[in-house]
Amino acid sequence: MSENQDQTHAQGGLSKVPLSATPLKRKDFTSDQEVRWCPGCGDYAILSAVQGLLPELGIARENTVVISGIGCSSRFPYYLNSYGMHSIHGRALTIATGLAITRPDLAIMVITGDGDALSIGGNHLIHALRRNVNITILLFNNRIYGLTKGQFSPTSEVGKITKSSPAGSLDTPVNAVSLALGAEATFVARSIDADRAHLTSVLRAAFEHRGSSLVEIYQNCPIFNDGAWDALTAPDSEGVIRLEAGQPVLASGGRLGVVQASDGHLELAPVSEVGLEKVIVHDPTATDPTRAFALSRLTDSGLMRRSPIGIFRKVDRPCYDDLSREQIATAQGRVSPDLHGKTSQLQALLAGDDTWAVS
Amino acid sequence: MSENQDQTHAQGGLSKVPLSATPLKRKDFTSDQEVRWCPGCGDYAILSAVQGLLPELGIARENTVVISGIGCSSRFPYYLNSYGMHSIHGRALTIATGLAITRPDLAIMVITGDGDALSIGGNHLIHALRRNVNITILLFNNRIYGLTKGQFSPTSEVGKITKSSPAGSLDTPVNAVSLALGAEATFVARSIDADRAHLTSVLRAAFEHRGSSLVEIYQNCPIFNDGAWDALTAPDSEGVIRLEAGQPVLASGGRLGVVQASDGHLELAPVSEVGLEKVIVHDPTATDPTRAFALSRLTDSGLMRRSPIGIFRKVDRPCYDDLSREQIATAQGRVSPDLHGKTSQLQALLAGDDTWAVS
Amino acid sequence: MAEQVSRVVVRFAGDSGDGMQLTGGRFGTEAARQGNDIVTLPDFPAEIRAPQGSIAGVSSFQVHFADRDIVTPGEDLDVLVAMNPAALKVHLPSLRRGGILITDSSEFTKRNLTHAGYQTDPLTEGVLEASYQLVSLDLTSVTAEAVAPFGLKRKAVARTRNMFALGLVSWLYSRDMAPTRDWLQTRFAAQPEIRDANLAALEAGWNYGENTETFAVRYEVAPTTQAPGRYRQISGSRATALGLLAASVASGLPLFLGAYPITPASDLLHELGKRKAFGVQTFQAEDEIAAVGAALGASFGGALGVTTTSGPGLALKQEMINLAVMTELPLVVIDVQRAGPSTGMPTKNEQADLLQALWGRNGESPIPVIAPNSPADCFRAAFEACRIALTHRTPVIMLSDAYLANGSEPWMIPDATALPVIDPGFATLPNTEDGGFAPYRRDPLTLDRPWALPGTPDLQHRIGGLEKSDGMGAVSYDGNNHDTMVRLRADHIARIPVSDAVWDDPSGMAKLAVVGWGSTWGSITAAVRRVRELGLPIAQIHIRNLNPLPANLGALLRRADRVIVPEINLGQFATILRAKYLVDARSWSRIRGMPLTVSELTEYLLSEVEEVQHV
Amino acid sequence: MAEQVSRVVVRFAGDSGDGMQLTGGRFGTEAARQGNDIVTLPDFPAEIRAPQGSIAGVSSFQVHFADRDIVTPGEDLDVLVAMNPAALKVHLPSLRRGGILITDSSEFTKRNLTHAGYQTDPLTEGVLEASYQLVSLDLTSVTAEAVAPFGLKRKAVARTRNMFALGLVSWLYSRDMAPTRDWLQTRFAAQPEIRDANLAALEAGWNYGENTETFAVRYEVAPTTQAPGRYRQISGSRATALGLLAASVASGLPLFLGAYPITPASDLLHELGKRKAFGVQTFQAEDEIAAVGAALGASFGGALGVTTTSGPGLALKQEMINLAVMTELPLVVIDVQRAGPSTGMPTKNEQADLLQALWGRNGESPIPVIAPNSPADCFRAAFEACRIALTHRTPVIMLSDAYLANGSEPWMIPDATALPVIDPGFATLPNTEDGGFAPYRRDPLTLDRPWALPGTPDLQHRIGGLEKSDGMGAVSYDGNNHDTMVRLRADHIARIPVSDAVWDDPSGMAKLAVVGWGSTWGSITAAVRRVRELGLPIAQIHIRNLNPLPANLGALLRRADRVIVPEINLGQFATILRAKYLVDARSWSRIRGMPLTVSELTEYLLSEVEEVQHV
Ligand SMILES: Cc1ncc(C[n+]2csc(CCOP(=O)(O)OP(=O)(O)O)c2C)c(N)n1
Ligand SMILES: Cc1ncc(C[n+]2csc(CCOP(=O)(O)OP(=O)(O)O)c2C)c(N)n1
Ligand code: SF4
Ligand code: SF4
Ligand SMILES: [Mg+2]
Ligand SMILES: [Mg+2]
Repeated sequence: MSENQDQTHAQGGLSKVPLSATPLKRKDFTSDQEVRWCPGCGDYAILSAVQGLLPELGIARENTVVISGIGCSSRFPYYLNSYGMHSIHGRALTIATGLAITRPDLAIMVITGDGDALSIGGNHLIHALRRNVNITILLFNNRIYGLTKGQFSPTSEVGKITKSSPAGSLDTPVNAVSLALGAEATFVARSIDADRAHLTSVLRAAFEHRGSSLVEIYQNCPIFNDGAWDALTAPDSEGVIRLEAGQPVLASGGRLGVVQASDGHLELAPVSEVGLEKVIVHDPTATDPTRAFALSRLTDSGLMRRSPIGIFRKVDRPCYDDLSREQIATAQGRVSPDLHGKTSQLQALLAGDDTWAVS
Repeated sequence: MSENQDQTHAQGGLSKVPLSATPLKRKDFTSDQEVRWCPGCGDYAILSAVQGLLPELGIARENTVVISGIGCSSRFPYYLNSYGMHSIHGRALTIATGLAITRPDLAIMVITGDGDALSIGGNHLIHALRRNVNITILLFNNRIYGLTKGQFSPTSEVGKITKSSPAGSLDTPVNAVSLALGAEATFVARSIDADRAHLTSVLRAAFEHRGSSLVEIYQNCPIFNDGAWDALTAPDSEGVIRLEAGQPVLASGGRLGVVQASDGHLELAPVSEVGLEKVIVHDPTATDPTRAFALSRLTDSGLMRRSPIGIFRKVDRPCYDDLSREQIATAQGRVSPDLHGKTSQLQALLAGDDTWAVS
Repeated sequence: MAEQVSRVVVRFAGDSGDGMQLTGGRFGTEAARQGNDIVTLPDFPAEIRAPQGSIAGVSSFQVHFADRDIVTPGEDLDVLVAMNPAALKVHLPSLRRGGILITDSSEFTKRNLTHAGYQTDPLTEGVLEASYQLVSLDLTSVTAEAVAPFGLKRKAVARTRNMFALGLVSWLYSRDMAPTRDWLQTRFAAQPEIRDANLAALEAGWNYGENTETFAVRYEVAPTTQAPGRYRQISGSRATALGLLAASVASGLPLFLGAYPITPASDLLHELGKRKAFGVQTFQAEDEIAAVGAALGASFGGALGVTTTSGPGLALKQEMINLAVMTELPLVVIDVQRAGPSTGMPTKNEQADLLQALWGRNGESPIPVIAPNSPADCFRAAFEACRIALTHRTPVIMLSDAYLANGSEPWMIPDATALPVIDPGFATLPNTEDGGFAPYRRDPLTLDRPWALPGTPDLQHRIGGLEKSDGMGAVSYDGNNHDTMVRLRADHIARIPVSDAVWDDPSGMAKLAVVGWGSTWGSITAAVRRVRELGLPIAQIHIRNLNPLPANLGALLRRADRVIVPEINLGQFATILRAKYLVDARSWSRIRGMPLTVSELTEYLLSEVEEVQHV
Repeated sequence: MAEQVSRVVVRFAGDSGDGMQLTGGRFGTEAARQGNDIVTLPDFPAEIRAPQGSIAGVSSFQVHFADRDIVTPGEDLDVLVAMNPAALKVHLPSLRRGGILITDSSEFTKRNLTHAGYQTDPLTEGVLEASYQLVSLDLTSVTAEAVAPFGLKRKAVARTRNMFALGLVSWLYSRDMAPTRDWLQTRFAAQPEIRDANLAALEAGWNYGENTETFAVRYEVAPTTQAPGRYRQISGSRATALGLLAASVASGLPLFLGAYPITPASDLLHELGKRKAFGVQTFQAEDEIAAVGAALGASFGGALGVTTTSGPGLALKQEMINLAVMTELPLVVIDVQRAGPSTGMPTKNEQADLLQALWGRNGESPIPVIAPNSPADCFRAAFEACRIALTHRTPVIMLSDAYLANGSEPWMIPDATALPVIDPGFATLPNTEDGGFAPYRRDPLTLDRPWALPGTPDLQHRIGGLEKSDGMGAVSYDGNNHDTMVRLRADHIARIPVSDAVWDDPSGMAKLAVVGWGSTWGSITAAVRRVRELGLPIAQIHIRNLNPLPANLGALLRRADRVIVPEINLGQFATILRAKYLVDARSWSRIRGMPLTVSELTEYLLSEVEEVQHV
């Protein structure tokens, strides 16, 4: 990687997106479609956070694109006044990848669900992450299939009783953050639908990251999985563990701290017992993903009585689409990138290097 | 999970497979098909290791099944005298899953390649691992697409020049072990085609594990990617790092040892400098996968000048197929499992609970 | 005292939360229990729970019941129950002039009216009365009063409004309430207040009819004359699940279902998930490919491997189905069709996957295809699909659809002991001269191949997706062998015996034949009846086996001067008939996400019959 | 001095490592350069490099060259070069009686003979001489001697044997060696010893012919009379890649290829991967679905989105192609067909994906389909596929096949400046009264929808897989709207203008018409010529646009008394013709993984022509 290239990559996720000529407001991003989620659905809060954030990013509205798969969450594009595609189940990332490679001037968001991204779309997710395509991925995790009316999902706890698992589901749940880290992701974060401020800040960081940013959002589905995240806020839970760069990682209002066991895994311990200096300090920019992975294991996927939120990992790595365009630029050298001007080059190629004349 | 169930799961991977009445020999597992790999292909050594190991396992030949996808490696079933299916690209694990759920009496092996398992079949791999279906997976990693004559694969290094990447590939390679650990795998190991003894011992452990066992095998493709693993044995490399339970993790003939950095990630250091007591001792049975993950990051996927081999992780967790059969057993209670005896039950079900008579 | 009527169509419509599916379902069951023939048609809101009171959130359930054999859910409504303005807006056009319209006036609030797109309150405009018998009551208050003793919360009270409506309509048609009362007792046994409130609401509705002078007349629909036996009401989803289960029992093979949820097929996964006592293992896979792969794996091991899906899922499964074609393993694929292309209208009906089922795979890939013609017929079709798959070692596609899956009708309960036995006839012994096993040495008559299960000593063999040598099944790249195998596979499927098609023409004089397949059987049959009632001759042919087709079909088609093929697609079956028999089969299609309209079809058939009979 | 012959078929056959593809390819180029018309046919071993000297490892390359226009790679060989026993075993049956057989006797070792299944050495039995002109020489020694000065290793020496063979055959047909020498100079410029050794081996082969008295006669094949212009030799894969590239230039849109490797389509990915200077971005995806998804995403953004695959991959892509149908976005899908079903025979040829291309998706999903008829014609077909996709906003499937992809022929190089401009006509302004954008407000004539790119101010809109309202494109579950849209989509594709079909019958008296599509054009044309040479009248119709079909096709078919449709499948196009035109199109099919055999087809056509002309 040349110095010069590194500089390019170091630019933020939106650095090639044109800015809006005039300041935009929330309502500029509100489409004329009636929002059709169930009353109380966590999706409303997420939509609202995005509609609030986008004008702040300063980018041109017409250069914002949302691609979604299929699921309740995937109806999102209809409600955002931008370009959008409500595609097919599990495949939004493939479409977004082609778009990102060819269009550096767009801010591309993918909206997906726990079923869409982790079940049918799991492969596209891990490949997008390892390629580090410049896309911001919002994974609405409600631990259920909402749109198809309540089957267990890859994030449902073992033993979950649903229409499709009347005797309890048997599948160990996927931890989206662990999976993403195992798939070489450069930006992995988690937030919660109800925490508007946190969600907005994480999303802002995700947009600013150049490469694939995965944001898992704990989302409540009051109809088919109400209270799936309630244990996190139950009084006797260890609850949400906030990850903030440069800060000690604490839980239960600072009573508990995250400490490292001798084999590198992390545990919660009373700060009063272990001392604050033993509590690890969060650094999402560490090159090696081990610590971020260790943090991801603090989530007790079954009970969901504790889970870290915030940015687990944020490291710089060239992104696929930039590299692809650089290969083109290199190959083109000083040749005009205007295709219409390419006729003579095409003529040479049509001929190849072994021709003969018939007269 | 009841005590009783836990006992069942604690049994080994082959515990429900009938034993062979007479001792079997290597040649009993040799089919009449001519082996059609290229001369010098690493696949020969792996086939030979398996043919050597199977008789030692003592199980009945007819209860051995090999399912493969598509790729050079996936021709494997033709050469093993057992039941087998050479299926379609990337999907062998799905077929094996259905077979494992319905047939506890079979020893099921899946043969797959780096393209088959990690590219098109990546989603099935992560889901099989998290479900922990009782299958032994042999992933032949030659860092190339062999059968289609040499395109880069998900394990190829960045910048790899192949037919499909004449200017160098751009995709960050997948680390199969990291990915598997991120996907909640219970057994993850790695070995090398050329090291027959190591390969055999790892495969034996994989068969004995109840649940999904993933064994990544570094395999040389002399035709399209010759010497892909040579850096590992180059004199100036840190080389292969052997993982042995209960042993310190050393490299370079004991000169280097693996030590834990303050943030939990692992590094190599001269033993003479840090002292042997600082070198970590390997424990594949740790419940938390963080340490195993940290070990997986020692592989420098690009250069491939160092990489751990051996069993990274081996933990007990109920396997999907056992649980599924237990649900059936529970539901059947004392009812005869003989389906032909189910006619009266069927009659009751056909009627349902709201019938009327017309006379 | 009550006026006798022959057939009635009632539709209950309201917000998703109003319990219309339950109410309608129960009303249908009541009718069936009292000996009427019934056909029902639920209509769910698309996908997600839309805002309360919105057009998108309207849910309805229609019941057609009669004193004689009926085949469709009916079209023109005799009674419409509209629980809110949105329901009225959507469904009023279906109510026949003079029909009864029951509404809950308390729901006609400013907010709800706006939601439904009404500028003014239609109840107060006086125009509805001109065309319909309007019965507008404050259901909320009357119900609240009735259930007051049970101390329910406001929301719970509102949820009993549907029972008031059920009681009222039941009174109107002189239904026997005892079974419904029993049913409520059982259903809410665990929640006594809810149970009692519902009983009280039901009673109040009945009494309202009895005591007020709202209705000028009360009606009675006499029982139909049905074959003697024990009956139940059954939906297509349930019938399909039972058919699969019956095949599992009849074959002695455990049922394995690999599925990925998709509307309207998910109910099959839900239904079979409850059948663990029968040894049924259901596997909710990570996607459609894994679902069919697992089913094929289970088949390879000797289970009855089944996968269920809808159109987009079928597209994803085709590569694996093709592996089943090549390996000649049993596999049952159930496609509950919905409106396409792409995601289309996922909750709506269509029958446009026929060509996909037949030809949507690479290479020459012949597969038997079966389509049931009514909800209850799904039982027989599913059983037959399993039988063909298991005995002939082939994937089989059953084409159900959203209407069949959700619709229901009375069904004479079959005798489980009389089910035909399905013999998978596993190979247990070597079949070559040298004691080996040739997995493609076929039965000379049926061309079925032997099927040996893993675990069978000495029959080890390998199969796969590469072309194989005739007989031995070894990988073969020989051109002549390939030509042979392509033709053998085609011939193998073509030889599967299917029942002859029937030329149904009571008059013996018909020159026009109408040919259908699948769920349009109901609409076509109803239209044909109407044509005949008008004294015109018309022949009907209905096809259940779409591949192979009945051997006599060509001859039947050539007997007609004109062949009409009504379909809910752009003429897919017509295409097949034309190609195969070179008859000018004319497509008539309406692709509206719902059953063909009988009146429209009747009109068309009438004009066509007149043309061919008189010219 | 040399004997003039009109046309010659030469086949070079040997082990995979023997460089037969290179040798044959070069010999073909030589012939083309000297003004012969040529058609070539490579045949690779199946999949993996089989053991050296084995039957499975045999690789061959056939060159048909002539002093007149030819259309097939030929069948009966005039010359067979068999570098080892396995090559002899496989290919001898194709050599015509009296043909020249050149072998390397040093390769006829015990081990190699056993590998090839020979009990004894056929070279020493004296039977070959009876039927053929056997030229058996110790190629290894003679070559070794020739290249001795350059100090190559044993293995490298053996690799120059092919040049000796090339030199010898070139002498036999009086070829001009200068271009080949130049070509070797360039090719091995970086490795002087290899270059010189190859030149020496080539020279030695030539001299061997010149100096020994091995051959009684030497031949000459005169140049054909071709249209004046500059020519090159081109394979179907390369022509396809160039066609796509030309469309990119002609439209001003950057080319994006999403692909997953699969034989025999991978070469398109390889070819386009080299075209970065043209702004071509190639994306090797994780699977076929991701490949087509990315292509559709690129299209959405205004690139020329292309995906390339073969049969099994097409099956996987169908769900995404259907999304392109619904969203009405341009997408070019190239299916290089191979022998199926399932994995089938991946390196062999077939044309059995036609029905899959037309109908392999859920719902009513119309798509234009185009098939090239010769390797060079792939250029035009690919260009046309792009033009239709971009201007009509629709996915288009081009059906190439293994024979077209790998085969090659001379091609008159088109003038790049004369390529028709493709105008994507992007929408840039609002199109509704209130300044909004209605993405489905169609051109009233063509029914094409407007296409607005992300980044265009004020035209923000959302599209997707759900059914959409006519015009506005909002999600719609309205039944009547759906019916309208299904018909509009069908009509839209049906209206795409395609050239009329041509009734090619020089006699003006033909009663029999033979109809073909795709790569069988060569075999059919050759057979038709033979029939005509025998003085019998026969009409030929070749179809490049398989959907929509040419408007005049029905009329042409009805002009014939008999219609024959030769195909490498079980009659897929015949099925379409029968269904659409109700003509008794008769299928004639040979499914052997290779082009139809001209002699066999000729014989069949002769008997048919005699029947219809004389009865
Ligand atoms: C190919 C295909 N398979 C299945 C479906 C049915 N389907 C639609 S959404 C969905 C899952 C939705 O769950 P999730 O992604 O968690 O989204 P949510 O509705 O919970 O937001 C499924 C299975 C489909 N539309 N397409
Ligand atoms: C659906 C489908 N897509 C693509 C292919 C072509 N294909 C066959 S094997 C293969 C990749 C082989 O690579 P790998 O899995 O690494 O196996 P190897 O040959 O290296 O052992 C591909 C792309 C196919 N057969 N089927
Ligand atoms: S079903 Fe659940 S996730 Fe879907 S819209 Fe309703 S509340 Fe939200
Ligand atoms: S191509 Fe490579 S992997 Fe395939 S058989 Fe040959 S050497 Fe082995
Ligand atoms: Mg969800
Ligand atoms: Mg590989």
